[in-house]
Amino acid sequence: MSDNKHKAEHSHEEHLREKHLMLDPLPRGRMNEMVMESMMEPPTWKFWAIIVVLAGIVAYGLVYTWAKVIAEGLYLAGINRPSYWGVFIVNTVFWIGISHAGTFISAILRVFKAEFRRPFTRAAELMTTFGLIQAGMSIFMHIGRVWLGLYWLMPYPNQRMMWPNLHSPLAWDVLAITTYVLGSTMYLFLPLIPDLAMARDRTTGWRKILYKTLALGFRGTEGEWAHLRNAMNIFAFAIIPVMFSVHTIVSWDFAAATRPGWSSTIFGPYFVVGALHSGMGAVIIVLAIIRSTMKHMKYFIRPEHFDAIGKLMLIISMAWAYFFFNDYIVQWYGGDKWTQILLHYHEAGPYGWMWFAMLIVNVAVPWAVLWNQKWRSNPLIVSIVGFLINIGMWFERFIIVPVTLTINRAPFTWQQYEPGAEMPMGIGTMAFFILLYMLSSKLIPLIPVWEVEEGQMAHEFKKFGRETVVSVSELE
Amino acid sequence: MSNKFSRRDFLKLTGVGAATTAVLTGCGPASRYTKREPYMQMPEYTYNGHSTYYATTCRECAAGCGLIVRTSQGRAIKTEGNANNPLNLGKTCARGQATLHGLYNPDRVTDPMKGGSAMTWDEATQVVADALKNNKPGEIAFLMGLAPDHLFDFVSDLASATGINAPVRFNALDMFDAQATLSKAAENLFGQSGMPLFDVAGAQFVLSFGANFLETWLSPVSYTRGFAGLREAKTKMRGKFIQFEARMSATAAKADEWMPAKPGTEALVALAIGKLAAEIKGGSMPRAFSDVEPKDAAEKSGIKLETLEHIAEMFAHSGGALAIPGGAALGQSNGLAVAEAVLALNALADNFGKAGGVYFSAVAPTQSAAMGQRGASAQQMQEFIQNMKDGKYKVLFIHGANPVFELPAAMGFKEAMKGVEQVISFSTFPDETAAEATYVFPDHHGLESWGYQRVFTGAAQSVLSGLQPVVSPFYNTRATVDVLLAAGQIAGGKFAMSFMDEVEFLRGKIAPLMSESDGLFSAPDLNTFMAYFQQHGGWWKTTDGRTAPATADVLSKSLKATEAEFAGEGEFFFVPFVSPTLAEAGANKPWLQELPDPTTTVMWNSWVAINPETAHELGVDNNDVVKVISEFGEVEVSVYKYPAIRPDTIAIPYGQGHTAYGRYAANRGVNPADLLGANFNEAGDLAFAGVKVKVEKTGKKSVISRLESMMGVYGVGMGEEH
Amino acid sequence: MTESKVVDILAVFADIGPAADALDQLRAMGIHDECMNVISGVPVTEAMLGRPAQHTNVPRIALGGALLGFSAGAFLAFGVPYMYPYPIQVGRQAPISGPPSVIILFELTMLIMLLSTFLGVFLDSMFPNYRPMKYVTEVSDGKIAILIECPHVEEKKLTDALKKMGAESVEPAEAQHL
Amino acid sequence: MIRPDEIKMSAEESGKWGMVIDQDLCTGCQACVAACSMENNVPFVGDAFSPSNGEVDINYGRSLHWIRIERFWEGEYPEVKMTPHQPMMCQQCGEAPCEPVCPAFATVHSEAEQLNLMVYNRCIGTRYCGNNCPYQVRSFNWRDYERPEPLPNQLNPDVTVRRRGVMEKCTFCIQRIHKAQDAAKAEGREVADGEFTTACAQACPANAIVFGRIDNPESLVSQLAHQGHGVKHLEELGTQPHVTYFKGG
Repeated sequence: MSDNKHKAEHSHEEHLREKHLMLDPLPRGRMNEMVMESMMEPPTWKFWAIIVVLAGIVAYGLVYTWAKVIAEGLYLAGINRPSYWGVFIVNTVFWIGISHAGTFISAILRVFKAEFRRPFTRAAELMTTFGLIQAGMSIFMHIGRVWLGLYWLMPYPNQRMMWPNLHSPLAWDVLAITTYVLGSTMYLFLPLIPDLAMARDRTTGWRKILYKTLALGFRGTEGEWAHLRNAMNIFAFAIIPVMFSVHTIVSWDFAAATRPGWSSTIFGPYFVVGALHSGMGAVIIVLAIIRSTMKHMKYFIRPEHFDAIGKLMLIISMAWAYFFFNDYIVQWYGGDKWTQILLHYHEAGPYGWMWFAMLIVNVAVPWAVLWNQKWRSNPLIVSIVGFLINIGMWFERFIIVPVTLTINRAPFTWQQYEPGAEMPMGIGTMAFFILLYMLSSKLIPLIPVWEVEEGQMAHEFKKFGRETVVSVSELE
Repeated sequence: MSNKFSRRDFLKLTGVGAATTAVLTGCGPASRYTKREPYMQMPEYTYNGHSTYYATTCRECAAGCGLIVRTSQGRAIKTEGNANNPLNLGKTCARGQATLHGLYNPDRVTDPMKGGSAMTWDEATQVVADALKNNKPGEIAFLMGLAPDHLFDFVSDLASATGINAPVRFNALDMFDAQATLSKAAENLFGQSGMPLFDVAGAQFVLSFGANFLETWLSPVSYTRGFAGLREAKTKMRGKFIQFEARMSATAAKADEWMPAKPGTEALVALAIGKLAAEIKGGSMPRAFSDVEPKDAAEKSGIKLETLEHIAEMFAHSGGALAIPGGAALGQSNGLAVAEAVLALNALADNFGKAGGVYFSAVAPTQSAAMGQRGASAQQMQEFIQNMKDGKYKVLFIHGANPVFELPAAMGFKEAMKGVEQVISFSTFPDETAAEATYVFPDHHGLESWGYQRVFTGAAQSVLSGLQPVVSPFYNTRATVDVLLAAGQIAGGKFAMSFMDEVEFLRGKIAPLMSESDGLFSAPDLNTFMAYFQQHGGWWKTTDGRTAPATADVLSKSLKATEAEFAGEGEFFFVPFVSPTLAEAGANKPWLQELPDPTTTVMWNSWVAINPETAHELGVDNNDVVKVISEFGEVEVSVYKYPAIRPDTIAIPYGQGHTAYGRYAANRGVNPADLLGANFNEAGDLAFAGVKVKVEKTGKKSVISRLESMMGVYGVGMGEEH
Repeated sequence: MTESKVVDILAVFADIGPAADALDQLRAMGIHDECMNVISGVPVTEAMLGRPAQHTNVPRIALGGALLGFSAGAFLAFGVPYMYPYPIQVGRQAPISGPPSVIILFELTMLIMLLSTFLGVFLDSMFPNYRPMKYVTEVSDGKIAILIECPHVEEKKLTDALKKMGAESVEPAEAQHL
Repeated sequence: MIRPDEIKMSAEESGKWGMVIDQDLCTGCQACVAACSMENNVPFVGDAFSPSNGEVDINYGRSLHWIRIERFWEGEYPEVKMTPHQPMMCQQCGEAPCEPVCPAFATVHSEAEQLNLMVYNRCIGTRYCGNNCPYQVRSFNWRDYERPEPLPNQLNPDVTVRRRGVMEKCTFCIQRIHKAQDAAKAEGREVADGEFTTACAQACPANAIVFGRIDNPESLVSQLAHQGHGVKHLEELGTQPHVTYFKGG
């Protein structure tokens, strides 16, 4: 009787251990080995084939097409009057949105001590940095005289004491995105240092040189850890408002303009939530891919993580729907002539299918799927949902930017937008993102082992009466 | 590592990087950028940064508006209207503005040419001399542009001195204005020849029957000013304006009411309005209107009787009623009857010679009655073509006209040129006629030329607009008068004129004006007079030179209430109309091509205007290519669903469809004249609006560019398409 | 003679517990806290080891950066408009307007604060440091190493004591290239 | 360092320029469009196909007209009416939405002329101003437009030729304003009303466009503008346009 009970107790513990990485500790050395193996495993021909294809897309889309656009003019793109902004800006907003997931996971979840974050903070942070690179490039793609872009945009004066116009939302963008790029890159790097030191200790040859250089001479002394911990704490708190400010300021590019459909006070939070929506979707795709393609990753990334992110996705989807409806009803109720036409155009115009598709994949699909824990824990299902959400969020930005721009207060100029060179260039950024990620997965320890170990140290089983529960100690 | 990477390598890489950056940032393609360098040697009297202004005359149409051309560093920069010229008072139309794109057109004829090869002017002069000398005078013919200018005078003098055929003048605008019909009607009613002048500015109520006076009709700049006067409420009430027309033209668009009368019923409508108005006015019914039955007219024209009655009432009660005949209304088989009927309305309004009424245009200075005021009618051109075909002309000199393009192909000018041994074109541009000519001896562009031009209508005063070169000739071109003078010297005999050059001829022609009393200026000697002439851009009288038509028995004449007859079996009336922005010869100026048509905003192309209902019935949509077929030809053209055209009418603008004439004109759009045949009205004008056509779907699609948004203006693509 | 010799010993422990005990005992042996350092692969806090709190300048540097950033923002927002040789008007906004200034102040404060936090880690930890250092690679595999650099104690005595305390290995620490 | 409020413009250098357009008089003849293009070196776009979508470039909202004449339709045949032609150019807003959004100060408000300036060499082509213009009167150089020789001889040396990647728009012929002001200043007087005018107003055969100083109560344009029945386009946005329209009809 008691033996059975003990057995049941034991299997319950086993079950929990299987489920939760934090309860399933392995020796640190073993974990290090696993992470290093997953990174240093010789790439298969498939890997190289994908790299070659991606490099080809990058060469065509980013290098050749962009060079052509610079040399010949933006007429190669689909932008026109009145849709002066098109897919370039859509992609910018999209990539900045993607980048939000990394910060959300590694900063907000760190601040709120969500333990499930531990194994994939790095994977998410890498997305932030690489996504921001694509966002930055997309902005410069859209500029008419890109060779003057930085020259005029950075806050320093020219010989005639002309500074950039700091009244312009675009100048705020420059400041905010610069802050965010630098901040998130530093925030990626700080927790990486101990892992680089680990990699340094376990490699030889060129990798040794690389990791030695990057690890900066980190040993793990008390002082080093103290400085690092302090800095990471400061970063975790400080980068959150920066993250909110970035997407809010991006939304002000639209909301500050005197355009029907754009001039909306809800755009700030609406965009932030939208960014998280697509960002979470992207994180989950990346995790699913890492888990299925890289060695030992099934140990680190488990269904519990998809389940947790799935829950977040569901909540964010609800928040997005709430903001969308909030924006819509206010615009609709206002009864402004041009806004009425615009809303009608959104739904019934040639891009109406996009509008409906957006609502289906951003709201209906997550709500229908993610309430179920089983589906939510299935990497394939949630990553499909994540993929759809990303399509939907791209559509959302497409509707907000070129489709909304089509309708203005001067009907004599209305003109439907059809993307041109933006598409190869946009696909080029996508390929470049994947390329960067794939290459970095071979160079950067994707799992922050010390964070995982720290978490595993803090977790233990505790018995409340008859029930064995998980208990977490606060180490910091 | 670092020792392997030498400084030299670094510099090399830097260089490659810099070159790449240069290409990417556009320093490379910068070589493509437009540059305008100062002349190495500046022309006389020019300074950097200072503009010189010259007064001259616009040669883009025959109206003769005065221009002030701003030049800088020997280049013509901008044309403005000459504020002193009584015709245009400082204003220009779009064509006048774009004349610079003719001057600096990349496709001008740069040298005297035979076939495709250049020759010297000495050789060219010899060719002309031989042509004059070796042929009988009766075998030499001159075909010239419509403008009554010094070249016309010169050739007329030459003709009268040597017995060669008197020069014939022709221009498509003349044809589409139906000027012959208008003046013939005036002659019939008033017993006096001359070009009627309608004082739109002074009127209170204007009825226009097809007269597109805001576009290309007679003198568009001066008539537009008249329209502004009609509308301006400064001194009087805002005048009212009603236009009868099957298709809403740019002129009709400005009317308070557009009356889509069925083509061919204009005479009935005019007479019916006259009858109804006369009834309102009381008294005995004038004979002129007795022939018409208003109810019948209303039925046939498709305009409600009440509407006609309402218009008649306004016409009768208005203080200054004016009726204008013109355009497509006259270019029909009964055009003369229409013109007479409409002019008769003015008699009813009793406005002859009064403000807001009908005048005869002032006779221009230096004009002699013998010269004939007007160009040749289409019928006269048909006779001219017949003479060519019959081999009566051995040499044909063509200047300022492009009959191969302008006349309907069915009239056969191009074929007839084969019957002439030598065709010598003096064209500045490689137009269709020049392409068929034996020789092209290019004249200067109008802005490089000396000369004068009589203003045949539009101004109250008698005006002689003067031309002078504002820039030195850009290419190896030569003034036609100089060529003829030089050739005459070589040919000898009667051909040897006594003038040294064109300017001397000019001076001789204007010398008599010195003795005129009421001129703008006078001078003791010819040099001073000529200087003033150049300075003012011409010479004009300071007194009103308009004359009142005789009014005595207009209303007692019997006017026929006829309907027009139409050639062809098609179900659609066909209205070719002159493009207000391109007109007959603007197609080679890129900025005129870039100007949107005032009614449709179409640029760089032709279209067929079809009522949306009709298009729906035909199963065609915007940009669908349809085949328009008449008895005489067919064209394929894209559809523009035009909401303001009768469902039984289609319209194609005239101005495109060139086969030559430079890169901007050639092979663009269609020429609606291809659908026209050699049908004439009683006055000899082409019955260009007297054709019925069929429209067939082709299944092809060709997008026409337009400035307007099809979404914003027509709701296309907004989700509620009908 | 031995007095002057600096004892350099690296003792590797498997777990926090023994390491903390060892630290206590070492302290009892008269080895000063300053002579000891703990090298670990996870952030083991001072409290866990019973060690005095580490002094770190990072928060101060961050605060300094924030102040610097705020001043830079203030310069951009309030100073720059006065530097133009002629007044530049856009959309009839005042040259110095509130809302844009708030954004500039915020972004620059954050930017320079984050930069200086990052820099603070470098300054405090003396990164990057590629000189030879005393280290054992087992640390990154989860071991805890205690590094003792003390002039007062005998090496042999210390080694024995450490072994007794449960050290997996006790070796003379030698600076090596990492 | 000069404080913004220390700068004072001398009388002959400043002026608030404005325009009155009588739509009842405008016949849509396009003379203003041609005149503007000739004066301001506006390139022609041509009917080249856009490689991006196979549309004709100019048909795809890529025309460069600095002034365009708008017209719409009311009703259906036969009661169809064309709305009065509406020449649309930069309204030179007093409170211009295009200005604050430019990050490079490429479009700023001129204190002297009370006009919206477009500084081509500072423009980097973000096209934000174009988005934010409620009148959609800014046009963008999508490419370098071809002007085959010898057409460049016609270019006005007083006006910059723009290259690809920059925005452009109506300037109220600022080169003419400055020329007239310079001449007046040299003679120690103020610019007289009607002494000069913009290219469009000068060409307009119907005199539908009147240009002048609206801060001078004596000028024709300010008298017309204050007649009362003029409207300013989209005035409800608070842009304070300097162009007054008489709707007419």
